[in-house]
Amino acid sequence: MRFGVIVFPGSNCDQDVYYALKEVLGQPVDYLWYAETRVDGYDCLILPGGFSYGDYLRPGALAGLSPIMTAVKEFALRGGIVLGICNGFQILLEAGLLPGAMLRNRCLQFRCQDVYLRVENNRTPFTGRFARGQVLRMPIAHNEGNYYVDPATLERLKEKNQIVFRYCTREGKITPEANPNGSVDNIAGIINEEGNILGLMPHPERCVEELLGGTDGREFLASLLDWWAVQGLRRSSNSC
Amino acid sequence: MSEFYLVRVHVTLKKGVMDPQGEAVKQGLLTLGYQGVKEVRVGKYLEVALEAPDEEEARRQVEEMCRRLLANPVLEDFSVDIHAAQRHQEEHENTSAYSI
Amino acid sequence: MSEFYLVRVHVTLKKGVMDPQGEAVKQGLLTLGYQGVKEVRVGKYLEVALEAPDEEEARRQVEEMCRRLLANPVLEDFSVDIHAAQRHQEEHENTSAYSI
Amino acid sequence: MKEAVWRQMGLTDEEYERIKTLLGREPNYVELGMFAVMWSEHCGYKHSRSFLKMFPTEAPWVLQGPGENAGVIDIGDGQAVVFKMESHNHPSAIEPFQGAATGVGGIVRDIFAMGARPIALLDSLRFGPPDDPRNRYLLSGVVSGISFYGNCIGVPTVGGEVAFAPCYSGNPMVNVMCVGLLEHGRVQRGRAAGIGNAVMVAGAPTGRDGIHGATFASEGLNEASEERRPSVQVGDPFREKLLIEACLEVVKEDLLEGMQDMGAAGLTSSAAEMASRAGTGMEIDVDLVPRREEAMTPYEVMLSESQERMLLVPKRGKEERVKSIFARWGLEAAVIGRVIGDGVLRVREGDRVVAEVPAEYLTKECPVYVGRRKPPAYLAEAQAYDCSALPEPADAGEILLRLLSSPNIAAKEWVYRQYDYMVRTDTVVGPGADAAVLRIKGTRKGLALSTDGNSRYCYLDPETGGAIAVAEGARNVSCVGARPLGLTDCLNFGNPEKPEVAWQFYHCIAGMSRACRRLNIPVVGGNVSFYNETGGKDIYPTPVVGMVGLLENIKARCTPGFKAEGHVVLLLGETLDELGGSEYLALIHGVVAGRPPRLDLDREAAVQETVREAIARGLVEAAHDCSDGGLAVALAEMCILGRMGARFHLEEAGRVDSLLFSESQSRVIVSAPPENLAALEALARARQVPFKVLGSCGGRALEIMVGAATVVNLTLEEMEGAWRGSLAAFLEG
Ligand SMILES: Nc1ncnc2c1ncn2[C@@H]1O[C@H](COP(=O)(O)OP(=O)(O)O)[C@@H](O)[C@H]1O
Ligand SMILES: [Mg+2]
Repeated sequence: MRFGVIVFPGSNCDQDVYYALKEVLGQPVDYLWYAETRVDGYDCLILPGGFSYGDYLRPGALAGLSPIMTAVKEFALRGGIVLGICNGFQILLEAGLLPGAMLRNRCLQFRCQDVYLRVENNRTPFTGRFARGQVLRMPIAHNEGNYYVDPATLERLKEKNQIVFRYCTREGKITPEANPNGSVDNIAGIINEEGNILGLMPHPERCVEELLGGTDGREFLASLLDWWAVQGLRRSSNSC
Repeated sequence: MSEFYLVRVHVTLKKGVMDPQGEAVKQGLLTLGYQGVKEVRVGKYLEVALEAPDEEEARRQVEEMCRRLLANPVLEDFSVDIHAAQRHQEEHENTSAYSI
Repeated sequence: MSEFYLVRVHVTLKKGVMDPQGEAVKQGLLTLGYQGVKEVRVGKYLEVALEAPDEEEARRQVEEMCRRLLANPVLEDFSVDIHAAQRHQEEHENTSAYSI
Repeated sequence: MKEAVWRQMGLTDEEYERIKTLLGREPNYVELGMFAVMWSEHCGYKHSRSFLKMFPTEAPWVLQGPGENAGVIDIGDGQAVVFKMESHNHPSAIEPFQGAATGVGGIVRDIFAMGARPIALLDSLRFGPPDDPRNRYLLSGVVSGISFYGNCIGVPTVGGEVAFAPCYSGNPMVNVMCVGLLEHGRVQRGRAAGIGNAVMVAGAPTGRDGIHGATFASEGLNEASEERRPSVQVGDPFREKLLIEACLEVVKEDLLEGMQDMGAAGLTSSAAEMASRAGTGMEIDVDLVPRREEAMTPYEVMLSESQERMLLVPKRGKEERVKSIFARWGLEAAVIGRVIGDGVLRVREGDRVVAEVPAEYLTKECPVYVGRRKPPAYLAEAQAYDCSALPEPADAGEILLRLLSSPNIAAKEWVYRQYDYMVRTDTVVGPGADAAVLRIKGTRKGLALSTDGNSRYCYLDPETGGAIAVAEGARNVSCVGARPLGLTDCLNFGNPEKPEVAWQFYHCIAGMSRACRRLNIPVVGGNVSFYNETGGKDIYPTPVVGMVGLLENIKARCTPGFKAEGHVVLLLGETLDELGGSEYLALIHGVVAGRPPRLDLDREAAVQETVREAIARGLVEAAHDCSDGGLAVALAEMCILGRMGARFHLEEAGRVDSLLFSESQSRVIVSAPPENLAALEALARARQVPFKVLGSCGGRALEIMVGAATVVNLTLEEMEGAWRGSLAAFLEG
């Protein structure tokens, strides 16, 4: 599976995602410069974390206008897999590829810590290795992860099973104390209706090795590879 | 007897203080093709709903708030507009809204 | 021929959207003893120096900028005031300043 | 020259005379401004230079000692580590958020100026007591400033320290250390080599920010400091991030002869230093310097301290390539002059020469002051304090809880959870252990990093305190299993013109140097911050040490939390009756007096070697040194971090409070499976390190018996509640 990691001015987790894909998962991966207008030849595009444009004005707002985002939209429209992590999630929201918006963390401080996540939907290309209800541990590091969406859209998200991860306790309970940023309904990650664009605040690339204290992020990324392999089989059996 | 006021506070960077946000927004607007944009400065805007005996006292209080908390005197200037306001008690107990 | 405008843009959170910053400022003011403070909302204030053929076009452009970049329609409302401005050309080529 | 102009700029009459003699004429206004900033204490090291020579700076693995933007040490495999620490005390006192933020920006630029990729930040912070709202305001502003800047540029803040004492009210201390990684061949130097080469300024356009910041940092804080507020600068971490990437790309393509950040004293200092290091001169046209503000004078351009700027000397013919790399990152790089051969720094405004000064007059002719030294008046009485007269505590458990919740000892999570300490995915041990550990991708190696200082000890005995700062830093690094390879320091002191401060300064350095020599740790860089005083009252002498150690094999590393039920817990080293200068004495008895604990450097070296070898051989599973709060606090921390209780039996020996809370040096607690006991004992014996089994892990409480009496019996929850929640409770009410 060929990955493209988009580098926006101010991205700072681009090298981390690249390393996780290349060195840990052994996949082909390239950096894509934000000023590019084409993204041909990739199976998955990743918008990494960081502070694109310094998070000035609003996180993700200026990056959402980058030339490459037009190509990302077309790619997604054709069913291409798009993953936004942290600032990448914020960019997807600002670019209108996912519904909702981010407010400042309720505590008004940056938060860097491990959180627990409950897998709410394991029938996505990103979560096939998990059971529904399984509890994962991943790091977060953000200032604006307080997800907001109006009540009507929230209902639709629920209906269409678009909420993929929610902050929970170690035991998997959804409680206000387990919510690190005030996010509506403890939402940590959502997917679009078509099921090919996912955004999440936690950083899977930061937990891909035992040495770093966890491997749930590796399972998350490996789910994509599983899914891709199955698609490949389908593609080849369809063509027979 | 006390009145309600809606106070609008503008907090802006002092002249000469660098404004990285404004610079980034300007670049963004130029990228979007708004070639007429010459400069952008980003500041804060606060709306404070205040109960005070009269307008003079309201102003005195808000200016003091600005000096003590709302603006950073090292880097920022502020300005204050005061409007007499009406309080709307809403259906829920604790919520209310103010309008000019 | 084109004119200079100083555009003041206010970006505020939509009614109903929680404002953690406003809440924190309110608590801060109450702690400082300003018991009259009933509510605080924090928004953004931008000053854009713009060159445009006329006021109507300036307004059209800035409202478009707001929709495309300056405000996030999910969360925020915006308003725009336009003032004709004078440009002060200074001795150095690239720098200039604007005033209403 | 009009009378007193030089005085307003911070020069003395004698200094002004010296300038006239050097030049053989009167300086003009621009030249005088350049001298004033370069001869300020901050840039000129007038009161410290002669003492800094005491530090040992050499070792076979040192690739670059003091004198460049940062020190460089070899870590094998063709790789090197670059690091330095710097203070931003005065700006942070005036505007904590921007002061701390620009402090981070400045030290990071020193690191990538050397051609290294910045990989970690650490901080060392001191404030007045947190029950004063002003101190809380300063603390939260400083922490959010560091968080704002460090997080944005994607350099993890992996460790640090925070301490509180009344002397820092009004003059907080903000020291930041940055660590970078590079390949040997890529080391850059701050040299303007090659006559005829272009000189370029890259990064942010120049504004009127922080003019005279260096002089500002060279005087005490007083009422008038508030008036000087415009000299506070605003940081732009986004631009810094772009600058890092662009500079590293330029280095990778080998386009440069030299590079230097523009810090204090801006263009004047970077130009003068680059020329003087290379023995060349420089000609600059201020008209060519990109500006952010209109109508700036040559004086303002030369003295501006606008952030996020670098001065580059590209190789011949590479100017355009350099420009295009910066342009790709959205940054401007402009040619502003040339390297010239006559050793002169010549400043033009178009055709007009506005300043002409030999570069070395600015950098090397700065006067050196060796003032009178005398011990402070408080000292004799303070040192004579007799701890044996203190009442012994009735309930040691309750005292332990109070110590655990003391802001100096309590968990610093409230601080470091605001720092991204994981970005770059190298942080194997983050904040919260004795030292942070980073892996080096593509190798088995790891780096251990720590910042340490104990100003109370230095206040009571600067020589011992200085030595302890070094020993503790090395011990922290050893406790994770790494060998200390080098250190950087930040020496924060009061007004050096006072004989008492000069005395403290001299003795601190003497003590630090002695410890460095014995432990074989070279000093490869550092920074001095004087005039830390408010209303004439000086801070405690506060040397801070930033230690860097190397782990040959990152798999063999250690953390402080207890690991398993049934492990035995041992003390390496010896507890003596040493309550002087302790946190216990200050917090519980309200006394800052006595003599700090003794330091036997041979013992220290032996204990550290023992610990390192035990960790390397996989004999121990947890290690933690005894520092603030002594043995009992260290044991409690090991319980809390391991979420596991333990039982200890201490032999009766004198006072119980001394046994539990004495801060005797050179002690490390380790835990190990019982079957490793014999091997551990052999290791310790071979180095004559005292060795004692204290007890074992297990249960949900910390129980300490002395003789037949149980003196401490606290549940994990009680201890954790006191330790973990305390700082947040102070800061958030
Ligand atoms: N300002 C800070 N920034 C980041 N980490 C900090 C800070 N202060 C303390 N820490 C972390 O908390 C832990 C305990 O600090 P400290 O008590 O000073 O340790 P020690 O006594 O072993 O030197 C260390 O891991 C340190 O890195
Ligand atoms: Mg320690």
